[in-house]
Amino acid sequence: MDLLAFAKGPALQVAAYIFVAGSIWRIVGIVLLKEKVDHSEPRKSGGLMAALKVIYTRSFTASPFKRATLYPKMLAYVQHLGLFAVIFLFVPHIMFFEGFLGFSWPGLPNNIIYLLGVAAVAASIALLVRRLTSPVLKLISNFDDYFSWFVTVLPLVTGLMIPVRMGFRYEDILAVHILSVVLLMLWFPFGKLGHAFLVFVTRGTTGMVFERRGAKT
Amino acid sequence: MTAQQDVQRPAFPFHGNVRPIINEVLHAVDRLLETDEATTIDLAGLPFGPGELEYLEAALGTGELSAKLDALGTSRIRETAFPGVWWLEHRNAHDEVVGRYLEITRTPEILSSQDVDIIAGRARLEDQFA
Amino acid sequence: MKKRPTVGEILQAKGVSRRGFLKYCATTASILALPPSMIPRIAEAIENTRRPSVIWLSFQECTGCTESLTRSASPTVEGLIFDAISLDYHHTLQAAAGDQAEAARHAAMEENEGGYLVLVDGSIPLGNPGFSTIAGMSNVEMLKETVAGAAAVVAIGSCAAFGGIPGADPNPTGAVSVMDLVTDKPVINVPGCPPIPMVMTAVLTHFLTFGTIPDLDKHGRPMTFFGTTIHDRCYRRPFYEQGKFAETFDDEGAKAGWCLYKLGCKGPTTYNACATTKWNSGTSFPIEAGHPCLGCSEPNFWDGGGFYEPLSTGRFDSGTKLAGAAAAGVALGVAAAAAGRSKQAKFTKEG
Amino acid sequence: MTTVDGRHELDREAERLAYKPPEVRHDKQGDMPSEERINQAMHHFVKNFNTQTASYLDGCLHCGMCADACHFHVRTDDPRYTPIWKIELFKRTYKRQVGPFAFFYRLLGLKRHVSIEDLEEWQHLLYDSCTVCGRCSLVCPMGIDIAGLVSMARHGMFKAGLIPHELHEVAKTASETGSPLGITGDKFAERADWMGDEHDVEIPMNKEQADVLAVMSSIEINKYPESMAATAKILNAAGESWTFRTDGFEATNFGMLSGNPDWQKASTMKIIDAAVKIGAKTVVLPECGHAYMALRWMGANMYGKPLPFKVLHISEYMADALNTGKIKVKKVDKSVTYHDPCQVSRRGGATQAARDVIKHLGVDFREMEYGGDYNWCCGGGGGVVTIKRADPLRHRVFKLKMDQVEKTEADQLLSSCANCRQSFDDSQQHFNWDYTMGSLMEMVAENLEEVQS
Repeated sequence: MDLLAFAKGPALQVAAYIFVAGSIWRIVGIVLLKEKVDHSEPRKSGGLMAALKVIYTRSFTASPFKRATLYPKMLAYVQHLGLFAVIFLFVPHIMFFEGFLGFSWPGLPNNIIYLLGVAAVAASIALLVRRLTSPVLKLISNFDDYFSWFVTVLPLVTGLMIPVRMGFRYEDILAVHILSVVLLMLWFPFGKLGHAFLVFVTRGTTGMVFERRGAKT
Repeated sequence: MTAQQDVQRPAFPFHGNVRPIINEVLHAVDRLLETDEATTIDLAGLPFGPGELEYLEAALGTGELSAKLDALGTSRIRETAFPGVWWLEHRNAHDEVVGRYLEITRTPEILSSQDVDIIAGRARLEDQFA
Repeated sequence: MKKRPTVGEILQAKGVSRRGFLKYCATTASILALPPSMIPRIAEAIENTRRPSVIWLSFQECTGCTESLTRSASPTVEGLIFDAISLDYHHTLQAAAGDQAEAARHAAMEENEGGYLVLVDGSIPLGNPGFSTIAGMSNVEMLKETVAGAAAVVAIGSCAAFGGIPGADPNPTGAVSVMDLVTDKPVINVPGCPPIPMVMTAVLTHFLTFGTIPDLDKHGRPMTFFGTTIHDRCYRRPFYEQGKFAETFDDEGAKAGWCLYKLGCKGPTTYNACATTKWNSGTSFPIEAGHPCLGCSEPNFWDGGGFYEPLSTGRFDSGTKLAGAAAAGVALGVAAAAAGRSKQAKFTKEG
Repeated sequence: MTTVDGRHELDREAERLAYKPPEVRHDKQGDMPSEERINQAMHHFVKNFNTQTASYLDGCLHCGMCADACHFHVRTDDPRYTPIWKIELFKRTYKRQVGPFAFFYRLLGLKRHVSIEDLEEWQHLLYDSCTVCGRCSLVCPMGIDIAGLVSMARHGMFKAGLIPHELHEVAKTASETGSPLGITGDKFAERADWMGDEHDVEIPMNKEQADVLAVMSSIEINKYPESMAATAKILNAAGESWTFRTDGFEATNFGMLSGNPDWQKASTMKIIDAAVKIGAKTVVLPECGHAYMALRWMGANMYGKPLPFKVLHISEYMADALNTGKIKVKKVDKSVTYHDPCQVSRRGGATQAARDVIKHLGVDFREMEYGGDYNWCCGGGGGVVTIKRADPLRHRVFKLKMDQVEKTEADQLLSSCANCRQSFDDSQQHFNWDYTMGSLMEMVAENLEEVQS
């Protein structure tokens, strides 16, 4: 079996199992801890709407913090939107998803995807530089932060190398790209990348708790 | 619109493979003017969509000079409407195209008489009138 | 060894002018995909290289490769046989038959000991020698015997190069490729189902022009023809970049000649010269005819996934096993939460 | 710069990046061995891990943006004051003990066990440099309520006997005497009596039946006793059937601030019991921020069921009374700015109440830049004002508040929290500042008008 067949077959398959099992493991492990019951008289109804509200509103920065967080926020937007476009709007990726979802959606022209991918890599590098230089980030960062960065940027870089090639063979680069995604999927549920699904839980929880109080969310 | 119709009514650039060749020709012409260096572009190694090669040939047009060579099949050598840009087409004995080139030069090398042939020709000429 | 004439001598003998010779060299350069600046080197080589003897062995094959070879326009197969090489043994093309044919093979081997080329099409069965024999000799024996005195071996077609259809799962005859058996001689793979005629003749031309083995890629294929992917040289590539794809074989995109990636085109992972050399004397190639590339010149292309399955499709069984993984995740999550809660209970009791 | 503003601290030596906090004293209570302290800390960290805290502790991205919201970090640039870093030990314990992958963290030793040195260092971070103001909770892109986590992390610190001495003493006094300042029921009644005489207002005490139970903060009783009179004037003017109770007068909750849930519950239960005893329909909380958090939002959870009465902060009560016409106030010809107590506004949800009251006062109201929910904390909340060793840091941080107030150029600075008022007064003295913190309630009480019936 060549590398590409290994990457597309068993590697991806095992990664998918671990990705699914790990993600559910993490969510269930959190959700089934004891529940905090709040007997206080609510000022406003919290509930699901409050959760949804904050899930949406926290995507934007409150005005008092805009100036201080502008730089990292901008980078994070570029990184996240870039990643979103690259992962979900690149046609070969859509075909990949269609392979097991059974449906597809329109994608963006590859040229635009390459551009967004490069932007996402650039933003990621800028964020890493910030993490390596800011005293706050230097202090609070741990292995997870750096490794998660690595496994996120690796598929971006290997993916962008496919059209550029740089002397490598297409199927080899493609195999390395898929293997880098495999690495990402293996790490995803266990490290901080889990924020991709935890964000709904944390924002939602805060929304429900604070909206109930009528407090600022 | 079908691909077939495309061929009949080529809209430039329909697959985008012609433009880069024109650029290369332009650079080659500059080189010819500046350093007298000739360039040969082998069209066999370049990707063409349906009708693109025909379009390129038509677009370059026919200039003042054209020649026909009979050696191992026919070859046609003609200057395009753009002086210095030559279109060469080699065919084999079955009249199948075996090579297409754009030569950017003052005179394609193949038009010149070759020493070996000149010497042989001279000998034949002498023999004939001996 | 009998001294064979050089190609230059043959052309001269036929009264071809120097100008014709230059044309011949130019087209040769074109065939070999060498830059026109290489023409003088080619001219020099052609004037000095002698016509080699070629033995063509056919094993588990369909003769498609030979059929393809006979469509070569430059050089034509006749031109090749009469001018450039001495084809001393080929089941389909030779006039001799039976013992005569085998005698010709032996004669060629003896006369050109150490200098002849062996061309092979078809894969070699290792399961039972009786699966494929010639003149009562098993394929593997004949290959070994013939290759022993050869200068190099050219595996023509995907069967000879990689096992091909006979070697596809479940491989009932135990078919293997030439490379699998010949390890002490240079093996040039010219895969394809069939290979492009011009590529086959070009590989021979290279050998007889330079007398050397061309640069090969990791699958033993000449880099000149198998150095770039179909995708890289495809005239529909701009559509790929623009995100214009045919979704079905009869939609507007297909009619407009858009990229066939979504229909399963294997162009990006297929190394071959189809996109530029094309077929039928440069008329067209599968993608130009509206069909995705199948990747026929790649190893294991029969077992490498569906022809119409997009390249980026992952190859894993979905559904039940994934649901199993999800269930395992739930179980682990429940266990983790239970462990956490019991720890809390214990700590609460301990105060 | 040519002029030096004498009111402000001169910071020539302490460059922001090079700022080193003064040598920190590590306080210890009791004589437990270190092992036992670690064990206690861990146990009481672990008790707090529920679905909500777990998702918060699991969700942090280490983006560091909370640092930009924290007054302690903004003023010092000391990375250790990054809010999420303050709960690092709490987080580490979660990952090691209870998180979904705790097994692996322990097995592979990925998260170090908390050490006694860690705990000592974090005493400074969890107490001296966090007012639980919750500003960081609003900047967090993951929506993590960091302030809430700090409160919970304090539980472990308390049980380990590793909290600042002063705070421990105050909390202990509160648990022993019912008041952090040692004010007994009798002393309270005596003070109420005196204030009643002084301000010529009837102050009902220990009525057996009343609709409204009013409670006070010890800081007010001790330092701002006029508040008692003001409370009485307002409740009288509104025609309430109300009373103070000597068995439930203390609104502050140092059990909560110090991190002792048992003491927190005891303090809360006194008010609840008194209110239940007299059949109160409403408990009116004084001008105190954390009292609001303790009773309004945490009270029912201490009680274990919904409270049988409503809980209102005095600003909420006044807003309600003014809006419904139960009381009326004269217009006040002044420009006023308002400092929001974090626990009432940002974290309590009663931001609008004070503004309603101010509107009725008809003053020229000047909202601070990013006032209301994004207000800078006074720097003294969360028990910080009691910690003497934290004074230099607190003063340093107060500079933000001063700038915020001064920008409004208002005549009068008001708030509705005695704890804020106390830390404003202290900082005013320290900086020789112009602004004196006033009480919103007192302003209302001073300008009450007869209601035409």
